[in-house]
Amino acid sequence: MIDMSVRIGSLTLANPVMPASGTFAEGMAQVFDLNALGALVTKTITAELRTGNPLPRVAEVPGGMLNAIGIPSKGVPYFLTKILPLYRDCRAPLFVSISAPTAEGFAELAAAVSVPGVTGIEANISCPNIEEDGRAFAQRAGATEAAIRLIKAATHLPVWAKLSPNVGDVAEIARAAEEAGADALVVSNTILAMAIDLENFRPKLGNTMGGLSGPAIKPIVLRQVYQCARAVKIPVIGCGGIATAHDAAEFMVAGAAAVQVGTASFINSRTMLEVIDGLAQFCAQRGFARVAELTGAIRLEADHAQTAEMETVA
Amino acid sequence: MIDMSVRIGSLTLANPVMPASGTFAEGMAQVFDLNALGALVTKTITAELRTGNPLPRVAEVPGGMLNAIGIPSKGVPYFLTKILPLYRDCRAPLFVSISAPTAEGFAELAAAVSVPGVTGIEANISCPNIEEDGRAFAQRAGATEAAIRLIKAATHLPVWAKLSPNVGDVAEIARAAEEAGADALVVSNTILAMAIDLENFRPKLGNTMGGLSGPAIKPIVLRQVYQCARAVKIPVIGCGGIATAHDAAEFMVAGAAAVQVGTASFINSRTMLEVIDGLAQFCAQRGFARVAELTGAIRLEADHAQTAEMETVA
Amino acid sequence: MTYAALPATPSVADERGIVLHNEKVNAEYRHLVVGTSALAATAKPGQFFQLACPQPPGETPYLRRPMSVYGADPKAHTVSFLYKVAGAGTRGLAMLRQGDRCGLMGPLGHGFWLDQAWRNIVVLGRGVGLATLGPLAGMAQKAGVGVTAILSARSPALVMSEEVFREAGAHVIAVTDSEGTADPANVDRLMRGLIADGLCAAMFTCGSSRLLKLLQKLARAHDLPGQVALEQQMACGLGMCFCCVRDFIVDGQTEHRRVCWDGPVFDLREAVA
Amino acid sequence: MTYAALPATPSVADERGIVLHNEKVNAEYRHLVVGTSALAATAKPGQFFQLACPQPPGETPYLRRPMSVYGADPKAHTVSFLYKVAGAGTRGLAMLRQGDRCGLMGPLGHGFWLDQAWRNIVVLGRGVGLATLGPLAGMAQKAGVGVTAILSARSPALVMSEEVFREAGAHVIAVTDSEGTADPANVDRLMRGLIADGLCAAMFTCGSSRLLKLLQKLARAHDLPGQVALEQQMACGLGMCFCCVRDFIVDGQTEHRRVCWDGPVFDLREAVA
Ligand SMILES: Cc1cc2nc3c(=O)[nH]c(=O)nc-3n(C[C@H](O)[C@H](O)[C@H](O)COP(=O)(O)OP(=O)(O)OC[C@H]3O[C@@H](n4cnc5c(N)ncnc54)[C@H](O)[C@@H]3O)c2cc1C
Ligand SMILES: Cc1cc2nc3c(=O)[nH]c(=O)nc-3n(C[C@H](O)[C@H](O)[C@H](O)COP(=O)(O)OP(=O)(O)OC[C@H]3O[C@@H](n4cnc5c(N)ncnc54)[C@H](O)[C@@H]3O)c2cc1C
Ligand SMILES: Cc1cc2nc3c(=O)[nH]c(=O)nc-3n(C[C@H](O)[C@H](O)[C@H](O)COP(=O)(O)O)c2cc1C
Ligand SMILES: Cc1cc2nc3c(=O)[nH]c(=O)nc-3n(C[C@H](O)[C@H](O)[C@H](O)COP(=O)(O)O)c2cc1C
Ligand code: FES
Ligand code: FES
Repeated sequence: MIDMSVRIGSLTLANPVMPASGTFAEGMAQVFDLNALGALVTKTITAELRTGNPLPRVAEVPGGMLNAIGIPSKGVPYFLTKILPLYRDCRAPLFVSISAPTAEGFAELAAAVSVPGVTGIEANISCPNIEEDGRAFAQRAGATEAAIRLIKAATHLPVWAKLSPNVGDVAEIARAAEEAGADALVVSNTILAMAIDLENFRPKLGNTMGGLSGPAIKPIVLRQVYQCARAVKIPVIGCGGIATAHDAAEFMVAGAAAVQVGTASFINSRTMLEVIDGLAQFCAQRGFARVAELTGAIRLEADHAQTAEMETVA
Repeated sequence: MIDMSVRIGSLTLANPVMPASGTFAEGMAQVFDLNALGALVTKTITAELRTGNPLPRVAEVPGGMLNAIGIPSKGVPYFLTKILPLYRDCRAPLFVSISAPTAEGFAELAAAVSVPGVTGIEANISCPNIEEDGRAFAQRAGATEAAIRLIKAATHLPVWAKLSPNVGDVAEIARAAEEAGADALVVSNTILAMAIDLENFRPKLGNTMGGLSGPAIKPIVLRQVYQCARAVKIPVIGCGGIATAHDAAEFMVAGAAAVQVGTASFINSRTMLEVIDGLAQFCAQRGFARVAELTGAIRLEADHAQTAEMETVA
Repeated sequence: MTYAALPATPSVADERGIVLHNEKVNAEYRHLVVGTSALAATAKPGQFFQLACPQPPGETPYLRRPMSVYGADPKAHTVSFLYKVAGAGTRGLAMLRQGDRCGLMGPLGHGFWLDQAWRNIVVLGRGVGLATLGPLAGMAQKAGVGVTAILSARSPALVMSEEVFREAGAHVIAVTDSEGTADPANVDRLMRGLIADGLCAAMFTCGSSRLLKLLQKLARAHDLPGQVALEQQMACGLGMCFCCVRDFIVDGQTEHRRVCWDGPVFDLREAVA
Repeated sequence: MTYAALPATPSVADERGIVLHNEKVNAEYRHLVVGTSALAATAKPGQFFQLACPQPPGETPYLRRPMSVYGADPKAHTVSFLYKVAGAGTRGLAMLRQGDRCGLMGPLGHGFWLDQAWRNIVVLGRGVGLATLGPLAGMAQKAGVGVTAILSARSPALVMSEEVFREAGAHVIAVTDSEGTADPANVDRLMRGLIADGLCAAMFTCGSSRLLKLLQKLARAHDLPGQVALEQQMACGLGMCFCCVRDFIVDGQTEHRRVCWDGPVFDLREAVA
């Protein structure tokens, strides 16, 4: 039997697989028992009520999809009284994804959701910071640090910082989040993108631009996970285009301690279960007793062959 | 007959389609007559001799490929005496892509290749700037401006600045390049990415990381073209994942005055010809007399329908 | 849909069924029958499935496509669909051959509901909306509720599901554009007649905003209940992604509801056409 | 390859051929025959094509795959290939059925060259390397050059292209692992015998670094010319991308050459095994 548990800071997860924020809700429990998952992560909530973006909110592109859902939110009381109780009997630890327009707003919201039943906070700092001209917190080391620092002061729960891929140097942001006390990083959110409908020359999303997710972004996010894992000591949770156990293994080998699955659950809602099974199988085949051994197992020693050995000789 | 010509600053191209640097060389003339193209762009050259990156230099990923060729270069005299003369009888204007480790280096190289037979310079500023800790010029507005300004001072030829997509705010870099006198922008280069071979836990590229190109990046680069086109007055040349006339039209509608085709030529070396034909056909079907009318034709007026009208009623 | 706690057992199957039949019904529509698990075959009228679509040459449908249950046989373990070939995804579906595997998830959402007190209901549908409404006739029959079905189409040849309604004992009125009987004024006249005759304890429709508006006016004027099955682009189908919202007016307030989760069948009067 | 100016007419076709035949030769190899344009069918021994590969289920080969010309008939307008099913791309090729379209670009690179002064040459190959070397026999026959072919394989059943060589009048020596005749020492002994007998004016090989090293040693010791067809991963196939470089030692200096453009056939002594 493979030991599938992984440690994320002070926390031990039964396995390294969990949903990505915004691609999971209680509806998934109609399909399978959520206790199978390593953790649960809610859709991002905000303190204020929000309706979200205009329609259409999603569009297909080769190898993935665009979304501009926005963050429809019914506020904190609704979350605490209607959503949270649903997970009362669930063993998988629950992380609440939060977002706010200011660092103080983040801290207040973190405090408000630090209640029994919540295991930790995922700070979705890819949202616009109204104090920095609408630029996302996660696009600036300073804003990242400020937000995470205030959140940490406002809650006793573990705090994961979810980074944005829309940056020139993700390692710099990763270090700022670590500096500020983040317990782990989630790398990363969707990549800002766009598509145009040539029937009517309109953007395919009501919001004009939106986030690209799915297999198309995997090589980009994998690179960012690798860069972050080398830049910080806290665990990195990989998220971006993971659809198979092999994808998950690649992220772990690049340095991820755990993974989140988003869009792939829309294509097959059992994807996370298949990734868990497949990771166990992969470990068994390769002689790893613990899935955690995959983390950072990338081999960088130079290959001494002069030229790649690729002769097709039987 | 559709008027296929487009203006890029002071220059008129016979049509808006040209190869992306590094995916074109004289070998393509074995397949078709290069005079069919709107312009030609050479592989990036450097002043110093370079061998390029270790093997393997390319890897496949779903929806595209990674490359870490590096910039093998035989230097300026080789270019001037062996390569440039090949294009002597070619009517398509030739742009020489250049790169250097310093802004001064860029300027010197620009001067060195400003010779008869060369129509203009494409400054590949996505390369590391040794004066800024190896960060690419195009990742910093200041470095971008400095490089382009010196290049402009060193040559009388039009200068196109080729931006990097690996930035948080591409519009800022676009404005810096415009400010410095760039005659057009090329948006953009490959997106930094990575893949790991799970057989041996080694990176699939000899250089560990490399650039993602091909259809997978199209929605991301399209967004950057849109952002740049709104940020500057100089023409924007779109480049990233274009494989069909529809892709090219989407880029033009988003704001591109012309397009470059890279990876798609590896899959079908006649892609550029098909894009040119397809664009003419698209214009004819939609009643555009000139392909240039597509540029920036995106419609952003709000859709007044409450919900997208998508009933499947016959 | 709301829970008090998470469901203890799965109510939705996500599986690879086996294609038993996928043939043209007429120039535009196809009938797909899939062998499924027992769970999937419990689907009720008005519920839907998310279908994975094979890739037609040169196209890459990525998301699954929502399709109403056209029939479900809990004994034979089959679910069937009636679909119109519209774009990349449905072109992909049309490629499925008997014996092929077909990814599907369902049953999803909640379907039509019937009040035992209703003696006779009216179903008004057009085009592929009838795929959704067809099974309602059988459901009403079982519940002892009479059905008058007004089936609208471009031409008589395109009137679909007539058999399904007739076999379930419904009284069918076909109206067509080509015969000039499908115009709103005539449908309105027919509806008013049925209401006057006491044959319309509730009204049901699907899809078309034109028909929805027409019925909403009548329902308000005569204070009659009604239900509408709505459509919206979907990604997850499980109420998770919020891409499928539409506007509803509830107690004078506009609010968003998820078609996949809060519907796809909604109160006729709350929907915004 | 270098030009003085751009070529005035195309020498490479990039087209969709039609599959005439794609069948197993033995457990690992397949023989593909494609109907092409007249230009594609001018391919010479040692040249290659870039083949577009259909996508096997769940796999996405993206780049085209390089394959040597196994035969080309300029009259019938066909080109054929002998390939080993190795990974995603060749698994895709194996899916091609008679009548399917098959994207291909070629002929590419430059092939083998023969000196009229050579009376007899030796061809040493193993496995699918023989796909590349096979056509050389016919070329030699036409040029009036005798050929001795040492064909190496794991077992007698896997010795391929024997017929091709024999039909072209070559003297064939088959060596196999299973019979213990394919070891380097024996091949070396056979080669020395041929050299001593004056039957090796030049030597030719392909692929395997083991065989390449063996021949390089002999070529240096006996100051004999030779050629080797090399392999490397390719993207463009037209000398544009520089992904297919290998090391060569020229006048004591190591330098990179592009297999697709400067080869794939190179001077035996300059190649680095
Ligand atoms: C609950 C529900 C039940 C449905 N039942 C049926 C049915 O029984 N028979 C039938 O033929 N059709 C039905 N539809 C509509 C069907 O889902 C669309 O026709 C189909 O998704 C079109 O996909 P496409 O790729 O062929 O078209 P495209 O236009 O290429 O699709 C592009 C995108 O828009 C979405 N889309 C396009 N049209 C619709 C639509 N009308 N509703 C929702 N999403 C749409 C697609 O899912 C896809 O994401 C139903 C829709 C819903 C929401
Ligand atoms: C000039 C030339 C001629 C060739 N002629 C033949 C032939 O006649 N018959 C034959 O069976 N094979 C031949 N090969 C090898 C053939 O190209 C590879 O077997 C094939 O590319 C493998 O692709 P794959 O997707 O099946 O394998 P994978 O291992 O999945 O391929 C992954 C990547 O590596 C590349 N690659 C893998 N092996 C090789 C290789 N040996 N050479 C070059 N690239 C490789 C692929 O092209 C692809 O880009 C030739 C190679 C070259 C360069
Ligand atoms: C429909 C949709 C909604 C999303 N909503 C959120 C969100 O509310 N908060 C958040 O942090 N990320 C959100 N994301 C981003 C995902 O959590 C994830 O970071 C991203 O999709 C990349 O992973 P994937 O390729 O596996 O989907 C959303 C993604 C999608 C597709
Ligand atoms: C093999 C390869 C080599 C490249 N070399 C260069 C180069 O030398 N200079 C440069 O500016 N861009 C280079 N690029 C980037 C392309 O010019 C182009 O910006 C990028 O590939 C995106 O376009 P595409 O998706 O159409 O390929 C290279 C791309 C590839 C795939
Ligand atoms: S489709 Fe995801 S919420 Fe309805
Ligand atoms: S494959 Fe591109 S240079 Fe050889």
